[in-house]
Amino acid sequence: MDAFELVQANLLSPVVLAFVLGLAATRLRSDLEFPRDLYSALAIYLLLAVGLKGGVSLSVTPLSELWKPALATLALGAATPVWCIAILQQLGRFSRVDAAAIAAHYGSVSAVTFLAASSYLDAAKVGYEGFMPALVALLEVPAIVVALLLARRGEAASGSARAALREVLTGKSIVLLVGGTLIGLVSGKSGVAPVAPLFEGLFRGALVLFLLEMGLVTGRRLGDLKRVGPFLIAFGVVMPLVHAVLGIGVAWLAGMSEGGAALLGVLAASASYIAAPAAVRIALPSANPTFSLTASLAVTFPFNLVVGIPLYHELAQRIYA
Amino acid sequence: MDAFELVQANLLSPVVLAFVLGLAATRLRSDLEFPRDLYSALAIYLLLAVGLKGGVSLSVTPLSELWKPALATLALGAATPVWCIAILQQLGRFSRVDAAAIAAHYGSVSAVTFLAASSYLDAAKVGYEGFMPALVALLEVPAIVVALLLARRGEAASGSARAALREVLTGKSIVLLVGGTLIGLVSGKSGVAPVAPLFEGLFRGALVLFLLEMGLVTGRRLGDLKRVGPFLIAFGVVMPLVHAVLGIGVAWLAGMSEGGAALLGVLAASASYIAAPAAVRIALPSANPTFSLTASLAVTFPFNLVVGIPLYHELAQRIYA
Amino acid sequence: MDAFELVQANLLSPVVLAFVLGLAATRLRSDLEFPRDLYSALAIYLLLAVGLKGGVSLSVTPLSELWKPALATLALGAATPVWCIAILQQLGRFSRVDAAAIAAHYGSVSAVTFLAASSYLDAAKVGYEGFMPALVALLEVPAIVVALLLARRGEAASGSARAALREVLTGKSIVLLVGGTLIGLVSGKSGVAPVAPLFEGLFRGALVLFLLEMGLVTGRRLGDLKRVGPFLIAFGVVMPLVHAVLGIGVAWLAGMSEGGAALLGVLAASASYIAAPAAVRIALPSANPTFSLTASLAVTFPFNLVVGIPLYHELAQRIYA
Amino acid sequence: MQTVPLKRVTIVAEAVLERHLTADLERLGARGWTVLEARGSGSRGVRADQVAGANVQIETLVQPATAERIVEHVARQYFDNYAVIVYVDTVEVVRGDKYA
Amino acid sequence: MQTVPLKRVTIVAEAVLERHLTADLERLGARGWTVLEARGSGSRGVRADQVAGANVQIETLVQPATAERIVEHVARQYFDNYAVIVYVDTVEVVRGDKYA
Amino acid sequence: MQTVPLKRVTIVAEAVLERHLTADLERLGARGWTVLEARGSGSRGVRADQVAGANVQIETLVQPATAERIVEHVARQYFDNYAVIVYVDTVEVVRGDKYA
Ligand SMILES: Nc1ncnc2c1ncn2[C@@H]1O[C@H](COP(=O)(O)O)[C@@H](O)[C@H]1O
Ligand SMILES: Nc1ncnc2c1ncn2[C@@H]1O[C@H](COP(=O)(O)O)[C@@H](O)[C@H]1O
Ligand SMILES: Nc1ncnc2c1ncn2[C@@H]1O[C@H](COP(=O)(O)O)[C@@H](O)[C@H]1O
Ligand code: NA
Ligand code: NA
Ligand code: NA
Repeated sequence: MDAFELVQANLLSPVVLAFVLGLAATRLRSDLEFPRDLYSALAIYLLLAVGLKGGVSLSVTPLSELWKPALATLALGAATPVWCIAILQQLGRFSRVDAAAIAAHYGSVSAVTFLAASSYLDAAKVGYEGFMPALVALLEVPAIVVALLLARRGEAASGSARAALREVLTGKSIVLLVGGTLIGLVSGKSGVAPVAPLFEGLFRGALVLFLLEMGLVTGRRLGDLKRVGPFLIAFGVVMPLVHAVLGIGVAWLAGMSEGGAALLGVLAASASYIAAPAAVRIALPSANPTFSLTASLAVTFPFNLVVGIPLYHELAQRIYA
Repeated sequence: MDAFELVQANLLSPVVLAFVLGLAATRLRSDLEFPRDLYSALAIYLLLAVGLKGGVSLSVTPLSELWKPALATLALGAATPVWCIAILQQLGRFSRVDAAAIAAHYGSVSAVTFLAASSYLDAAKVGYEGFMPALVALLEVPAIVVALLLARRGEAASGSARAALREVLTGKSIVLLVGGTLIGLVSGKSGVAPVAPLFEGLFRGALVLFLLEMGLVTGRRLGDLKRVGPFLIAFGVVMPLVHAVLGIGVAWLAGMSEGGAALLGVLAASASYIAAPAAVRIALPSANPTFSLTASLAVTFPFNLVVGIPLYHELAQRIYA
Repeated sequence: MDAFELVQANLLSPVVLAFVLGLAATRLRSDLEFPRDLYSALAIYLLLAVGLKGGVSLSVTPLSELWKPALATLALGAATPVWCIAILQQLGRFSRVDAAAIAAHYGSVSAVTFLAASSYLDAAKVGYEGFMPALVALLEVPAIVVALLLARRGEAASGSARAALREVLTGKSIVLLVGGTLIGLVSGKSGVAPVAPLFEGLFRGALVLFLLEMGLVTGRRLGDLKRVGPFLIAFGVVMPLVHAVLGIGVAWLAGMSEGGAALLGVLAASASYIAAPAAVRIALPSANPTFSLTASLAVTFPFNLVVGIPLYHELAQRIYA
Repeated sequence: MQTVPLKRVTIVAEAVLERHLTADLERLGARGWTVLEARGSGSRGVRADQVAGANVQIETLVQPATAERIVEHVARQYFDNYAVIVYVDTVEVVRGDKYA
Repeated sequence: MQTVPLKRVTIVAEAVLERHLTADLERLGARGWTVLEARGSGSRGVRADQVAGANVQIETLVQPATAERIVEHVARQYFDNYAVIVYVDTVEVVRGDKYA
Repeated sequence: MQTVPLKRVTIVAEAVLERHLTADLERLGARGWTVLEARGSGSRGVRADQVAGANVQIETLVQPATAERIVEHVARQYFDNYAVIVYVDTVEVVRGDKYA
């Protein structure tokens, strides 16, 4: 299969089609709306489920296999904002604060993109390290912290950095991911078995519902595209490609499997739209959220979902071949 | 089994009993209430699930098998309002606008009644055309359009018919039914398999919850029965019988199976209480919603659920015997 | 295994760990919150599911096996408030109204504690009477009624006792438990089978989610502990032990199995925080809900969940040995 | 457009009281009310819902005399024992005859 | 702090009207609005939602002339056929230039 | 029934600010508040919630001086960068001593 066929095959999965349906519904100005509590409920479920899965897998992973990928992931997260800020300030003419805000989003991760990618690999019967969900948690935080620190060297940064760090670390996505991981780690495979019908069996179906809502939310954001300008749109497509290659390379150096490399590529390529926005909003109040959110939600997320995931997998295969 | 035994057997299914429990709870003035978002979540789930199921089945249905039932369904939907309006105006002494509003409800369909019926047939191990859910979508719209057009020939109709048509076609029930159908059609059986534990496995259980809520809603409406008068109550029982016979006959002409005929009978007999009320409220604001909603929700829905479904199946068996 | 090992093993189950995660999240001042409607939806689901399960089992239980445990349960519920009030008034120096309010909570039951316990026994492969969920419903009401009547003999009781009784009997937990039981009883095992994937398969997983929320709620209540004083905290730990022994003894007298005795012990030990608070709030408005709710939710519930359940099972084993 | 001044009585109360309060309103002569779900914090903070802070905010438009009756009733009946506040302001309503 | 008086128009309506009403507000010159989910009971009680009593409460801060226009429009357009109430009061707003 | 006039300060803000705002209220002397979930549209419209338009409407009854302080604080702290509005009106409260 060439890249186009891969994209096509990916496009025909219910997960991606549900996203497209959500987009279409907003375009048709349908009154279809997700109840707010359903959105929150699905988010709680998905984050806890992915944590549990990772935790169970960690419970049978020797520490010796884990430390290299973990360190590599942390390093990647901490480094990404540096060049993102530089590019956005120098080439994109963004203020330091706006550049830092956007960099925090692109250095952090989108758990939903990760879920869609692992769902894609599962369907393609490609194996990967069971501890990948733990890496999601590891990659989520450092970029946000680094970006906020870099912004503070600039003038316009107000608000407390410590408060923002608190906000990220105790934010619901980290608490559920890390909490789920610990529960899975402690109770192990047999302990989790009785709850597997909910947390494993329904996982992909719940993802379909969640992506339907993501499509609705993204659709409502599409109008903001003209406000962010061509540079940021290009940034939202090009940087994921660069980051994916980096992620795959780092995974390769850390001795991970091909599937794990594809997933780390996806993680690096993805941009946060849950943890980062909330933290940045508090720590960098003068940053314009329209820039960062529209780029990550209306450009990078759909790009990764439809084109990126199969592409990065293909890239991983070539690099590993 | 004679009709009475059939009704009795149907009455003992959890789906119908949950409805009765909801009714009973309102009679007891229990504080049991469904959170609003749970209601919306279940509706989204059920409509998407039934669409997916139909779509998968459509993906293996040759077009040649489909066009006759589809045309027959469309014709049935377009014709029903004509006699309904005549009867309601002439015999029932309703104003043209009220008659048209009620006719829109009775020409359209109740997806939940359809779900309960297919659940009934599944339990009775009666097969039917897999594309039936697609017919639900086809039957939902035309009656509403025709009824609105007929009302506009009368004096009191204000509001824009085009806006109302938009409202129906982009309404959430159509978007989810059609969207689900397209997703199922495009991804096919193997594509839908990973999401089947959610969308198939839990279907009947979710229907039980939904019918519990329907019972609560209906129970709260029972007080309105005295406001609608004996004619409309009789209409709400007799017309479903007439429409069921018509539906079964049309299915027979279109060469459908016995199970499919029973289901088309149920569809024809059912009255809308989601799509039609919203559209009619906008297009025919001077119509009194107490008439149409109470008749379809508090008379026809319970009648079909408890008595109608087994009866129409029995009818189909006789006609096909 | 000694008691400590039992507690440890229990502590490592996802159900208990989820509760701990919820507690931890509030301690960390995380923004993790359960949407209100998810809480209500899970409560509806769990109560209906446990009712269904009990009903199916009742449908194959001869009445001769049932009446003794049922009577014993009723007697236990009616008697418990008597000594609770005496202890709270005499030793605890609580006003009669406050004593009665607390006694109503401790005489009634916590359905969630029951669920966690049956989940524990299932995991430990310990059998118990299938009709146990019916006993939950039986034990929920009498203590509340008796406590309210006893309070009325005191001066400060205002509000109508009949209204309160209505409130308990038509309260959502009773309606769902009894309604579910009746549905299960009437439709039987084969009737319930199609809805089992939802109501049985997902049960334990849903319990994990619910206990996460219980942890959040309890965590927010911990601050009230200093307001209730050391006596009530001790009461909240000691009375469950006493009641557990009584429950096990009564079960033994009624000829129940070891597993059933452990569960009746858990039921007796548990304190209500759904039905009782609502009823007491209306019937004994001058009672301070901080006392009763904090004791039952922030002391007795966690104690039973973590320490009590394995302990009472151990006790039952010893008594039955 | 012709409007008439009416009193809007706002009651914030723990959720368990909703049915009781609306029954009271009906009895005291209010012809309608609107209920909003709320959460909150106050000087008392005691409530029976284990979902901490679940409140309702009930708003009813009534004639001044009815407002007076409602405020007095709520104060007498609920203030001592429940987490409840009640307050009144004046709004301009079209078709004032709709409200008692 | 310097404040200016503005009108707050409150509309309580059956939920099916939400989109129509906010479109009307925009057209009539409101620069913003806030929507609260509500339930309620009134003299009419008829509504199209099968979830009984599902209402929205829409609040918009506007200049007096705009308020007048909105009230008149809502009364003319919706009063005859829908479960709708509308009323107005005065509030003190900071940065009044933000509101039309 | 004896009532006293108090100020009701209403703040509509993007949901991410809720905890910050209620902490501010507490610090500035409010003895209670009520939070309603809302959605809305305004001249700014920027917000961090990906669930578009998720707002909270926070209402607090306070003495005039406290109201002044709250309005000033909200304006200074949040107006430049956040989707926030704040306004004040007067309501009649029973047992005014309950409110600071
Ligand atoms: N000063 C206040 N301003 C606004 N709402 C309040 C105030 N005080 C109390 N409330 C509301 O009224 C409820 C009960 O108040 P309390 O009886 O003081 O606990 C609280 O949960 C709040 O929702
Ligand atoms: N007197 C009132 N006070 C407060 N809200 C009211 C009042 N009358 C009606 N409403 C609200 O307006 C909606 C429609 O009222 P109606 O058209 O009278 O049925 C009701 O569902 C209530 O939410
Ligand atoms: N004129 C208005 N009337 C009522 N609510 C408003 C108005 N303007 C803004 N809002 C509310 O305040 C929020 C923030 O406004 P803004 O900062 O203008 O985007 C909006 O989402 C609305 O909920
Ligand atoms: Na990234
Ligand atoms: Na029909
Ligand atoms: Na007990």
